[in-house]
Amino acid sequence: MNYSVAELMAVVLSRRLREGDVMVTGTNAGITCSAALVARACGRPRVRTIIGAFGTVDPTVELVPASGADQSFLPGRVVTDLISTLGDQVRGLADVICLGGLQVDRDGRVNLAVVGDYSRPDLRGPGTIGVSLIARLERTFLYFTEHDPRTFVERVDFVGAQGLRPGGRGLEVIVTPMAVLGPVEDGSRIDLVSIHAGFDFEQVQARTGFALDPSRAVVTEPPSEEELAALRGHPYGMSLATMTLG
Amino acid sequence: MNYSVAELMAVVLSRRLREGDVMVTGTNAGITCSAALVARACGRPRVRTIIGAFGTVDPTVELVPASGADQSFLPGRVVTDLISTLGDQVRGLADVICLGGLQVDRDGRVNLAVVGDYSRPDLRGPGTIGVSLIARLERTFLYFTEHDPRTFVERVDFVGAQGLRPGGRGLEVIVTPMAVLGPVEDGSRIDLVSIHAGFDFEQVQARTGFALDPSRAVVTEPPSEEELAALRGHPYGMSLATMTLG
Amino acid sequence: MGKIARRMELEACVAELVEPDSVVGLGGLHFHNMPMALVRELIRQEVPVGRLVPSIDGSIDADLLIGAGLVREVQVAYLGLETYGLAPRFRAAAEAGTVRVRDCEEAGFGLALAAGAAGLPFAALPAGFMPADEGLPSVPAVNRDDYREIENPFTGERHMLIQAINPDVALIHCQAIDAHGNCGFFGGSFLDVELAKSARICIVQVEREYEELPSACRRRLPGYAVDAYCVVEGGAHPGSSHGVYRHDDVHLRRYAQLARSDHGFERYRGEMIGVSEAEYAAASRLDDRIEALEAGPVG
Amino acid sequence: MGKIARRMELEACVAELVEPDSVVGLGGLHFHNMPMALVRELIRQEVPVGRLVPSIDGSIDADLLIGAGLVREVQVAYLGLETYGLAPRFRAAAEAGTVRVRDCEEAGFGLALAAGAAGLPFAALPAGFMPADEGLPSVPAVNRDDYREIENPFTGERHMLIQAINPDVALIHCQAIDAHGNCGFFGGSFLDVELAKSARICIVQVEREYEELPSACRRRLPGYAVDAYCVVEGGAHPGSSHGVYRHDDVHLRRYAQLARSDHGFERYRGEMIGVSEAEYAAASRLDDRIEALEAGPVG
Repeated sequence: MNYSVAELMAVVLSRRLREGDVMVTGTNAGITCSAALVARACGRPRVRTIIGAFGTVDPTVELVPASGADQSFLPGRVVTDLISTLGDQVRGLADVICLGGLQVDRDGRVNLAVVGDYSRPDLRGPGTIGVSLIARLERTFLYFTEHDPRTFVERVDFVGAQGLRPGGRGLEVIVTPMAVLGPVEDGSRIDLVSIHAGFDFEQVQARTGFALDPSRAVVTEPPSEEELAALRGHPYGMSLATMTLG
Repeated sequence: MNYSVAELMAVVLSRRLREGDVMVTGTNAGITCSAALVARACGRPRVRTIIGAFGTVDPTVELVPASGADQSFLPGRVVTDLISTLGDQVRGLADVICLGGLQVDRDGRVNLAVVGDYSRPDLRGPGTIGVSLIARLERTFLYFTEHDPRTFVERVDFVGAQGLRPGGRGLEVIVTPMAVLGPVEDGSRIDLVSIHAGFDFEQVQARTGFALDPSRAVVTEPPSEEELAALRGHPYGMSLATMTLG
Repeated sequence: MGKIARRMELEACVAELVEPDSVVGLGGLHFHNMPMALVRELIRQEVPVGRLVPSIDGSIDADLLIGAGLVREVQVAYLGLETYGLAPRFRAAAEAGTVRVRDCEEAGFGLALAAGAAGLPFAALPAGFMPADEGLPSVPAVNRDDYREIENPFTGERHMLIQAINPDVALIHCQAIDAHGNCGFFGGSFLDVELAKSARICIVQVEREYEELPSACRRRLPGYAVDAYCVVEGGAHPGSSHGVYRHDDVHLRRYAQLARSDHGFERYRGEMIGVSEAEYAAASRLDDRIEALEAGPVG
Repeated sequence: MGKIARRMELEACVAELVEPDSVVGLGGLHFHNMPMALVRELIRQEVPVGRLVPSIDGSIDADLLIGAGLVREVQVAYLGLETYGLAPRFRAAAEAGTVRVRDCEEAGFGLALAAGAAGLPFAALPAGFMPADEGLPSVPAVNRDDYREIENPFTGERHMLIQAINPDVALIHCQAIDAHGNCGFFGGSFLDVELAKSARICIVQVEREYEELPSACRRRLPGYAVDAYCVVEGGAHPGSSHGVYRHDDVHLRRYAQLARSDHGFERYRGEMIGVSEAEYAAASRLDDRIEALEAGPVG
């Protein structure tokens, strides 16, 4: 069965969602909202999505806008507001936060602030957004539309958040167009989880700035018929079939 | 011209309201809402009222309910919520808070918590409500439906709030069915401001638990025609004509 | 963790979810939107409360529990019957020393509850808020449990903090709930959303279930903050349920009168609490009263 | 003190109310509900900004001011063009060291703004929030202005506080205002109400005046928190004004492209800013664009 990279990424994330999860998302949420869609259709009907900018729970949008603060995200089952949604995340009423990043390192640290020296950076990024939230939420999902060696580094230049916490808690999964990364069993570091069909270990290693363990190079389980049907049964899930990444 | 005690009390308070004032009120707000009505009609059109329980600004109620949290108080020009109204008061976006009390002393302290020893009180009152708000707002208006010697005491048994602050700020006026009290010129203590027509100094002193200065016993200026017309031109203002106090 | 709201019977909500000697928060304000059915059920099951936290302005809800001898300690900004006078059983118990009182001031109480709801351990009080001079008792001097002084690290000045309020259980009344446990308030919501989130366990009693929350809802509590709910029509009586019925003046006035004496309170309790809400409904003529008190839509 | 909102011209709002070297807060989120007309006017009048505080997620609003060389320091949780990439002028200035960056994390930023709005001097951060180990730079280690450590007086544990945000001036965009200065947001209001209240002076630019706020308003800012307002149709362009028009993808894309280079930015500035909003309207074909981008009602 044919599927797009975006569809595969959504399905990978969907499998990490557990019944009752509350997932916070925002910018470029096509993939994350679709992941919730698949999870709900595949036996976890109580998975919930919050759009952070509005506090919209389960937005009723037809097509997911790129901007996390687009007005299309306002209608939903319940809408609260930005500040109470921040509070809900700190309080631990949400389970999963979905983010991107400038850099992620093998210790699971996430950086969106600077590349290079902090006081005179080579690249100044947008900020440290979400750091205390990553530190408070039980689980973090990271997703990237490119698998870039500048993103996956040995050691971040700035600690936006310690994504991976003691005992392997915190950062749970990183999905890219080439592979799935995540904490190893004892939670001590980030390594390969699987490689998407069509790529091999050398290709992934070449685009990853820290050493991966080749023995972990299994193939990402492709979307099942049920998963694809769930995706394609909804307008925004359907849009992933033709989504261009990166 | 005839007028009721409640009408006089509303008019006394209305004269203290300045253009642009934001006044916070709640329980038994018939008199305070009417005071705002009179002020608006008499040259201060931008006087605003907030019902604290809801954050209702300028409620559009026909008859003022006794309870400060009655649903009739919900419609208004703007409705926010309880917690942001608390914040607005602390922030100093409101000017005046209207309250009652169990005890007020000559130093302008207000007590709603206990009479007698704190740990084993003779009378346990409702609490210390509003204390940090009195301390934050520029001006406090107190109003009582009885002029009771147990209310006006030499020294409170518990400091709910230091109503009168250095320089005579804070507690601005106390109105009862018999008299008006307030800080003396240098702000050092509470004394008489005026006595309502029909009462004399001895009567007021007999019902006040701290010494008043007889030289201050002027007559409360009665409501003007304009003030009474403003009151009686609105359903809730009109209700004061027949309101029973105490 | 996001919660999944379970539909349960009133009795089970109390029996299964309210541990003896818990910290219990009560929603509503004055005699509006009080979780009265849950309160009556606590009395029927004689569940002792370690600390009662009536949300900012407590009323007959807290007074009943105190009168029933179930409350060891009560944390109050205001506890009274508002337009019906003082809270008679609270007054009697506090004067007799049979209930411990933790006095908070109103702004601090609100800030403490908001901090609890937002997962923060404490909140800053407004600058300048300090114990009274001259050794007179005052908040915060009489409440060392909840108020502490620090040096403001930005200015070096003395500054007071208040501890967050995080009850074990919050009892909330609202008008509507949808199939996903999302709750809707037709009128005031006071500090109910904050209280619901601040508690470890949130129990909601609701007037009616809806497929989707009606547009009459002025504020909403997301279902991910709700552990369990029970449907109890008239559950806020003798208080109001905003947008559904007004408070029962006759009933409240009678309570205020009876509860002034021990035997009067026992008479009220004996007549009204019964063994179930059905008995309460019969004793209070609930259906008639609710109909007579029908509230128009809010606003 | 309760404020009385004054109706003023856009030019006068900036000339009379924004002091040079002030702390200036910008409302909106990403490229939605940005106070762009006020931002362009700051550039026209060349008002230097001591510290710029774009509300939680800054965008082209902050980037323009930085590109114009008016900003000494910027306090950010996020400053970027979201779906259009990094903020090019912020990036260039930060890399060249010509703007000082005060990094805050998102939750702390929100808490600091809420504390500022509520008149509190600081806010508690969540427990466990501490500088990163191993000496790698992190918030709060790199921002000693806003973050300080205390001993939690309730537990004895180390705990971080964040200083309240209280700008001198807040610039807010909204859709509606009534005759009493009460403001209404048809769509998202983000942290705009908090920002408005946190500032000493609050200036609002609004799409349209109404006798009474329309029911389409999802959130309201009371007029007692507003110092002055100006009516500028299309004032949030090239961003969206929720419920009125959507963001201008073509314009934003072009800005993101041009602003990558100094001369590209100067070209944009020369073409677009002009001497008045009328010139901006002509250069950006504002009327056509607003019409083409008309947004349906929200929700």
